Amino acid sequence: MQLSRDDLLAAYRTMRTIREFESRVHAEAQAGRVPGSTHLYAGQEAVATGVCMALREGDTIASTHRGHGHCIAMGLDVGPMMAEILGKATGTCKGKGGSMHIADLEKGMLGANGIVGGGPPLVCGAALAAKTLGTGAVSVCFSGDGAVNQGTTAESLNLSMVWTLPVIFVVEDNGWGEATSAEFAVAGDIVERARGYGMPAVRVDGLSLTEVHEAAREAVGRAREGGGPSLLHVKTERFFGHFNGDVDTYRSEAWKAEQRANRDCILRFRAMATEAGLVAAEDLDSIDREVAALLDEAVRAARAAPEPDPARVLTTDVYVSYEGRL
Amino acid sequence: MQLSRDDLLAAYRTMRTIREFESRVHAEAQAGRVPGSTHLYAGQEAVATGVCMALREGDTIASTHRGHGHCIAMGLDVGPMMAEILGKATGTCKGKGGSMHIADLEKGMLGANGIVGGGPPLVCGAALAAKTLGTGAVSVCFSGDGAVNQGTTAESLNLSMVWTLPVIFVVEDNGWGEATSAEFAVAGDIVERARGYGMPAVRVDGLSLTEVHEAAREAVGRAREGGGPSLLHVKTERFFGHFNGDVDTYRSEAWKAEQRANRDCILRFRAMATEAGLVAAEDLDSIDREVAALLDEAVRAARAAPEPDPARVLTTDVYVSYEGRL
Amino acid sequence: MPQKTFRAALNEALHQEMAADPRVVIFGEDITGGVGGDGEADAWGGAFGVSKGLLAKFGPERVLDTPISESAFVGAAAGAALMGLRPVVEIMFVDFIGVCLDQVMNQAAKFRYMFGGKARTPMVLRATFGAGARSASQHSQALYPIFTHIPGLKVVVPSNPADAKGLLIQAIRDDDPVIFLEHKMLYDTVGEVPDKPYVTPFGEARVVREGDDVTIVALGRMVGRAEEAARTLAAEGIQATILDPRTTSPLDADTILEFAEETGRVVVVDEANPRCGMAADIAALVAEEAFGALKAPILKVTPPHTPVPYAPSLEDAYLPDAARIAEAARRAARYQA
Amino acid sequence: MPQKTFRAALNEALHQEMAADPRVVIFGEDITGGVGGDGEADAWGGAFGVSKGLLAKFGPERVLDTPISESAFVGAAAGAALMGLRPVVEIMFVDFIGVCLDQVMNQAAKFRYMFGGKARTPMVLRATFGAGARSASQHSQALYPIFTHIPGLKVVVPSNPADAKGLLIQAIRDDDPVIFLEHKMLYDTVGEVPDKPYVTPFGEARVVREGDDVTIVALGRMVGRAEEAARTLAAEGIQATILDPRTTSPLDADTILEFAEETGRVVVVDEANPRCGMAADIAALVAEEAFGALKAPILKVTPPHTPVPYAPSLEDAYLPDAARIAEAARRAARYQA
Ligand SMILES: Cc1ncc(C[n+]2csc(CCOP(=O)(O)OP(=O)(O)O)c2C)c(N)n1
Ligand SMILES: Cc1ncc(C[n+]2csc(CCOP(=O)(O)OP(=O)(O)O)c2C)c(N)n1
Ligand SMILES: [Mg+2]
Ligand SMILES: [Mg+2]
Repeated sequence: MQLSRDDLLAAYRTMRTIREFESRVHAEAQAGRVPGSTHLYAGQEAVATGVCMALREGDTIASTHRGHGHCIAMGLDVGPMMAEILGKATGTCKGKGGSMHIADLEKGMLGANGIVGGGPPLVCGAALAAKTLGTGAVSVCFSGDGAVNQGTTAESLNLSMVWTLPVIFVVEDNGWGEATSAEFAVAGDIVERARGYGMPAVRVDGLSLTEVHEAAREAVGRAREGGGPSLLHVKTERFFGHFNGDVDTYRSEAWKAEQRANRDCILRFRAMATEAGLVAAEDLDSIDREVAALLDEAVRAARAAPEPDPARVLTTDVYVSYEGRL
Repeated sequence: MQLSRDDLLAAYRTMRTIREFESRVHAEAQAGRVPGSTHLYAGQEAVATGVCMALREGDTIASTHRGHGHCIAMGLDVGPMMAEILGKATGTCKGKGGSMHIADLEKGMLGANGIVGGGPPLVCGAALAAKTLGTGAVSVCFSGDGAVNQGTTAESLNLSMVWTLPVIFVVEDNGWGEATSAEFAVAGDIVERARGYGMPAVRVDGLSLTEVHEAAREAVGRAREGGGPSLLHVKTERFFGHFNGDVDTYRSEAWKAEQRANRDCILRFRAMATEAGLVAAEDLDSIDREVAALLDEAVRAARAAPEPDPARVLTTDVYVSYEGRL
Repeated sequence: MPQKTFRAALNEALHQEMAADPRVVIFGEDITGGVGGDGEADAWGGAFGVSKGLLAKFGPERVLDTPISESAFVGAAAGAALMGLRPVVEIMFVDFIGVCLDQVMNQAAKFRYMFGGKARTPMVLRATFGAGARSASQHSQALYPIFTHIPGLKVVVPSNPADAKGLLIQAIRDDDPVIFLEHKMLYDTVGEVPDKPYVTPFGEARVVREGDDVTIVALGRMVGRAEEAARTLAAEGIQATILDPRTTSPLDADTILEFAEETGRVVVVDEANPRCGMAADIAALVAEEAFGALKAPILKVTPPHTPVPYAPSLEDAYLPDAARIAEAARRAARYQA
Repeated sequence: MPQKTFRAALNEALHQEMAADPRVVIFGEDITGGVGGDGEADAWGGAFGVSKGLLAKFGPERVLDTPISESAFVGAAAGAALMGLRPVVEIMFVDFIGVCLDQVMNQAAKFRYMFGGKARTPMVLRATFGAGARSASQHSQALYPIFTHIPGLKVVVPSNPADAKGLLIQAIRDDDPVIFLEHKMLYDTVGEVPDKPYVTPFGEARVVREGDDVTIVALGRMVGRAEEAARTLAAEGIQATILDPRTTSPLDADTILEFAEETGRVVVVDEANPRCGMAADIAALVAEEAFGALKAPILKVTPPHTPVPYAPSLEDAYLPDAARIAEAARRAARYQA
């Protein structure tokens, strides 16, 4: 199914927003304004964008430590996100969570997650809720090539098959789990692993927004109709080091330069969409400007926002109710 | 490779010893003399026997809650085993472990294990030790069809491939994990799961001692030569309920009768070996009598043995050394 | 009032709450049992029979068997709770928490705080615990100190059938993640249990008996043993108060402190291992906040710092019994500065 | 004596023990880093650089990277230890214990007991712990109370570079499973560290300073904060003893009780959460065994019963600091019955 011009523009806006968000976070971190660690999604934009375009209201996702892109693709506001990362009271999580725990349940975003492999069980539950309550919703688990070796992933593949859950496992294979390559750490083949559970699984080019979207659309459709889970093994690229403090010396400078030049999903999208005459370069340029302005404001507001007041909020939000001491 | 007559007689003796041991444990349990739970191995004898015949001194195995058969196949003495199950001071573990924790490291038996999926990581370590120390030993992990859904199994399949470890995963598929059938709980195919990790894997008829042995011999040989891990998916039969208190109503009486009549690995072995003229029925019968006598004595001694004395041993064996209070 | 077993009380609570609220679902290994066989359906109704009969009433959409994958299905409970269900998930023995602690400790327990108060995770994790069944080291632990240590969890340890029912109903209706621990040696104990649904609030200790000479705080199966000890002591002229906190988190500090101050002598009995355990937790509370009223050392009665042994002779010696409790209470009551 | 960082002291201990004993192997995620890339080998040397340089010295057979599979490789350490290696295994953050606790709690810790004394499991599990790095709820926990609770484990929490080295060497030479916890905020702290290998024994508290008015027991990073508090107090005329237990299991009860009796006033400072934590554990010990000498309530200084927050303002308030410690010590020292 061909994406409409509006779809393409919306997809581009999402990808561009993620890229711009991450470059601003990177700059804030370099300037010492990010208190904790962040893991940047730059390079992988087509994955979150292509997948989440296939979702509708009520659908849910579980994310990872590298969650900003998933948040933005699910429609979270970049202002509070930036404030959260800067540890401010106006943040998405009031400054309590930080980069690795941004969540917005109302938007179906069940949280970034600091535990590798933390998400797969959660989507099984979200999908079970959808099934039990008959909402017709599906749940998507984003996780990395590193996370496929965590036992929770294997257990969840099996459980989702046994319970015929409306789940889509999206494995974003950026080739690295921290400083360890997937080539070393992942024995066999991720698609074959899923098929070992009898699960439909395909390999997808994560540099192609349309290919990602098409694969996601098919898997989401199957899940929504009661056809059970699927897995997408998406090859993608991580542009920055693993986290903001990673000097990333395990990949050569030449390799990284080549990656940026030739394996940038946003450049590919621009080329594809403009060369095919689907959208005009100026339209994309104007989106770029709008996104830059949006992020200017997000950063400005986040920097200006107050820190949370411990006297007021240190011990709130632990429980809904608690007849004991905190 | 054809098994010699001596091998066949030894195999038969092992299988018969296991069967007899389990029927004695069953009787002791029925009579209220087994303090805790036991999980009987009856019906699966060809698996432990066929696999462990392929091992040599220095090789190791990890076992499960259903461990008596593995212990006997590794050469543990039935006397102390029976005493252990009866909770006596003369037991293999001085009465501290019970049925689910019988171990004998000197015989390469790393322990029965009360945790489903507890064993797979342990064999990775035993195999790593063999590899690092250059002993040429291999390590076998026995586990059930239920255990394949535990995350530790998946992680260990991958780790053993990544580290090229001399490990053999033997999945004893008796069709049930407690009262839940493998048909329900195991999505996909166990052999395909292993292949998803790039691991050699075969399906094996667990009612055939020779087929089990042949498959094990091949896998052990490959492991010993540095060829890395393998998985054997062995179809077998559990004759008793899951544990001594299980009324086993989820399988019909007709089904169980048919199982005992037609799917008994010991009966099959007798038929195969005698019909092919490899051994004489009388030889087998005399083994039966010797085994019965052995077990008579084991039960007698175990019943007569003293309970462990708490004043002396309750707090020993926690640590090798401890400058603190127990 | 009708007499019911601890098991029946729990079963009734599950039936009533599932009937009352369609969002309540239950799952775990063999929670029905028999799936895929040609024999009886719901053959087990849970390894200890607590969920028996739910399948027939509420169907396989709300009563689900699982593979042996505790991380996946306990995490699924957390995810389902976030999205509007009220799952009651069972791990057969609390000892198995080792394979799935992350989903409890880092996920369910922390969602609300990490997400700035936006999440509710109304799940109940049920598990059996405790020694006495000759189940050896990996099937006999108490482990509630671990859960009690973790902020974001509530932890329930009922000691009798009536509390079991009321506390389980409260757990299911509660909007926070609750660890609900059932002592396997209590399942067959009998007590008065009202038929109707009712809640027993969290964080309210039960005053089991009152006496002026010494305050004994005990949990779970140890409550009964403390009562036994108190009868012995009474015959000797020592009157003991017994408090059963019922929930270790929240803990009813006020009631404990009140009676600690009244008697000035405190004994804490706990089946968990001693180091960083509940006995230490309660003793430390008293030592900080009721110090001025104390007339004697705060004594702890616990198992030793060892795993649970298998042999009956050893396991019996491992567990605190009425004699040891009475002896500690005597020492506390008679202590002279 | 040479000055070294906490990190360098640990690195030196690993180098020396690996050189001394071919059975010592080390593994974990990114323990070298760079496997499979076209850049630098041993690029990370562990997420915090503690294992840097081991690969070049001891080769990939003894210095192994792993997939992200903590259960498998922590369990592998246990299995390897049973079979004659002395593995040092790293889980980057102790918070990750949730995905692999079983292999520690039910396997490594219990082998010896369950097997009737036949097993030795000489493994070391290294992990970072602690708050202060703005790492939020899932990367900042202390969690040693959980390990301390479990019989069969030894638990080490060094507070300074010299102890870090001596305790790590002891851990590697020790025949029992050891949990070795490194506070991530201490890696860059500097202290005198002898060049030669040496062991710091387990179960021997360090007397950091002596003073007659109050005894402060503190662990890990809290030792430095207690020292800061003691300086403030000294200026006010209150002289504090500071004890650093160094290992929580075994715990040097004798030294703690000795000083508790001497001063009669005790404050316990702990970075772990308060419920069933180390502060409670130590306070309960004192309340039972030094009661007769106590002149004041035993005060605990800990974080609140909440997860670790992200924002610096909140995290700073979460952690006990010198001011809170000093205030507690003042209260204890001045308390009049
Ligand atoms: C259980 C657990 N183990 C280890 C880590 C440390 N860690 C954080 S991210 C990461 C790598 C994850 O790799 P991958 O899944 O490929 O995701 P990517 O970083 O490439 O997006 C590791 C090892 C963790 N957070 N949780
Ligand atoms: C982690 C864990 N979960 C659950 C159990 C309870 N349990 C004991 S045996 C068993 C079934 C195991 O099935 P399988 O692996 O097929 O072995 P079998 O009993 O058939 O030999 C279960 C669920 C356990 N011991 N450990
Ligand atoms: Mg990756
Ligand atoms: Mg089975």
